[in-house]
Amino acid sequence: MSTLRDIKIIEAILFASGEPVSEDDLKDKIVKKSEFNNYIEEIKKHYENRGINLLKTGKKWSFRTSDELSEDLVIFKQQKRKLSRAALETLAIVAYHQPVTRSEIENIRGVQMGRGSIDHLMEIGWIKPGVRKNIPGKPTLWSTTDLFLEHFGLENINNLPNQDELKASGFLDKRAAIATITDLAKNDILDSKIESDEEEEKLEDFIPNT
Amino acid sequence: MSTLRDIKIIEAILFASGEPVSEDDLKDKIVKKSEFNNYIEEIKKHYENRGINLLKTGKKWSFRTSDELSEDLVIFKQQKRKLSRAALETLAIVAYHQPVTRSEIENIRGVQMGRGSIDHLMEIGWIKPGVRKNIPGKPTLWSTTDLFLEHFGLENINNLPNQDELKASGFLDKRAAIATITDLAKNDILDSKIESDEEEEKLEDFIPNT
Amino acid sequence: MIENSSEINHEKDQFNILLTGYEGPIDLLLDLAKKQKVDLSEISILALAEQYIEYINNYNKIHLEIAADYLVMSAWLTYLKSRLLLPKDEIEDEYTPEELEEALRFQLLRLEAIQKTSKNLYEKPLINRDTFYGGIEEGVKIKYDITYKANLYDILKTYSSLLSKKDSIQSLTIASSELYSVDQAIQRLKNIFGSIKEWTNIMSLLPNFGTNKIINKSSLSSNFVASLELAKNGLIEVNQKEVFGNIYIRSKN
Repeated sequence: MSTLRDIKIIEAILFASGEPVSEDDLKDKIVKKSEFNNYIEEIKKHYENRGINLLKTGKKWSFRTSDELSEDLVIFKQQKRKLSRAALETLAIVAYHQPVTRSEIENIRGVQMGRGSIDHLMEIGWIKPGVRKNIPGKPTLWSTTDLFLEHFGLENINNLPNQDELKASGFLDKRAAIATITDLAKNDILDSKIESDEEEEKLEDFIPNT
Repeated sequence: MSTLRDIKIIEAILFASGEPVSEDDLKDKIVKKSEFNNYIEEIKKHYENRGINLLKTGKKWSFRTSDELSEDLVIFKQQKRKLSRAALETLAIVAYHQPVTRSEIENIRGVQMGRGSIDHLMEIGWIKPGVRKNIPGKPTLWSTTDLFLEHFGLENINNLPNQDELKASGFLDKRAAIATITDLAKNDILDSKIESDEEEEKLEDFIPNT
Repeated sequence: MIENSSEINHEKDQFNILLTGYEGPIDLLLDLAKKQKVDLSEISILALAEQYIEYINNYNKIHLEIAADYLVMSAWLTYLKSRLLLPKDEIEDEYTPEELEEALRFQLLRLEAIQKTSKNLYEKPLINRDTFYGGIEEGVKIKYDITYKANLYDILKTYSSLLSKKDSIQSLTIASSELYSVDQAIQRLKNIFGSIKEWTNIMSLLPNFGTNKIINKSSLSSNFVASLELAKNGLIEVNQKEVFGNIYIRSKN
């Protein structure tokens, strides 16, 4: 059986470009653009059970090696900095709760953010700043990028693992459960102590030490 | 029909390595080495009539795009080049301070600069000249373009994190001790100007009464 | 004394090591809770609060900067505990003890869910770790389209380093120009001491810089040093009657 030329062209382009190609760019190269989805289905099926799979991430298509082979392909593995637990939790919160502010992330994690999580995730290119939230201070809302989808092999942001579960249990709620209460406690109990200590230290700097 | 794991491994390795792979190396990775020739036959057949074909050159195997497509297979690849540090600095300043003149950029960077950076950024299409500033010499005011927003994934130029957010996100490193102390001093002077009454009272505490 | 301080350090380190395993107080609570029972929704909040408070109280000398969050939680749990133990109608407050308990339970369950999920997410086939792009370009005509590699991270990082560079330069300028130097004080005193025949409080001789604390303080210390210098050279006399008392100077002639 002979394969349609358009299908071959899509295959060849995806294969040769070695990175995800947008739907629009692919359609540009074929004759029957209206048949695009059928072509893609055909290719997907042809590679379903092979060493290479066709995958959609965001609005782009790519061939990538089948993930069940990962152990046999360690030879290609690139040395990567390991993500810290803090960064990993931050990434998960941004992915599931997006768009989300930094203080909302802190509320969910129950701890002030360590330096480095947000800028590290941005350096990898997995999160980005978006619009600002319309509350006092207009804080930046963070969300994930297309590169995040691409790297994790997700078709779109609604394909995250456990998403329905989390939603059903109410855990996608960003409300500050005990933070509001601890904020009260903090203001009453500790802030006065810690901050006044700090204040005193600052003043020390200006008293001549003779 | 499920494909044998060994076949998948050969496929994936040929795909991921991006260059022809020797028979010996391929055999190394599979379990049933004696079946190698049969596996190769199977793969060859699977790709016979597709956009990609399996090919032997010397003692090496590789996938390549089908010969019959070569006519219309022009692929646009993006070659990535690094932006110079000067251009990056200039771009960052235009993004944050726009509209801004060249000499204002030089002030912030602390160096004189040639036309190079600005011309280059304009060529890429990330900055554009706007109206002229109404000061002697009527210098051009530079600002970023829509292409800039698009390329950097911003919806709006106001979405760039502000200074506090840069600090909180880990971009701005903790300043050196000496800077902190003089910063405190600076704040102190500012404070005393604004809230001079209150400050004066405190001042008494540290300068012996006459 | 030395022994003592090393002991404190040791304790401090120990506490910090124990805490660095945790990503904050909720994470610590979660760990304690898991040890108590498998099903978090049935956990005894009172028992958990007691465990946490005990855990934190075991360490007296702690590094405030690291432990602030933990101490706040400890204070909050102490409060919760007292609310749970006291008769209900005795305290009027915004929240009932049950609400507080429920809030803490929700916080724990939510963080647990996020932690599990973050693991699941990271176990997904990740590009260049579990799955790879590839392909061979031979036989394809490739036209290169030059793009520049800068991304938003580069811009923010570059801008941040410009800011800090600028900051440090500014503060250096201010530091050097705003202080009153000993040389300046000596010059000034030399110009005026001839007219100071009577014992005069040095405070009344200081130049007035208004409310600028820094200059005033630097001026006070510079003038004091300058007066000692001039006294050493036999030009003036300096007199102070009591410790921390006023300092008087007069011309020696």
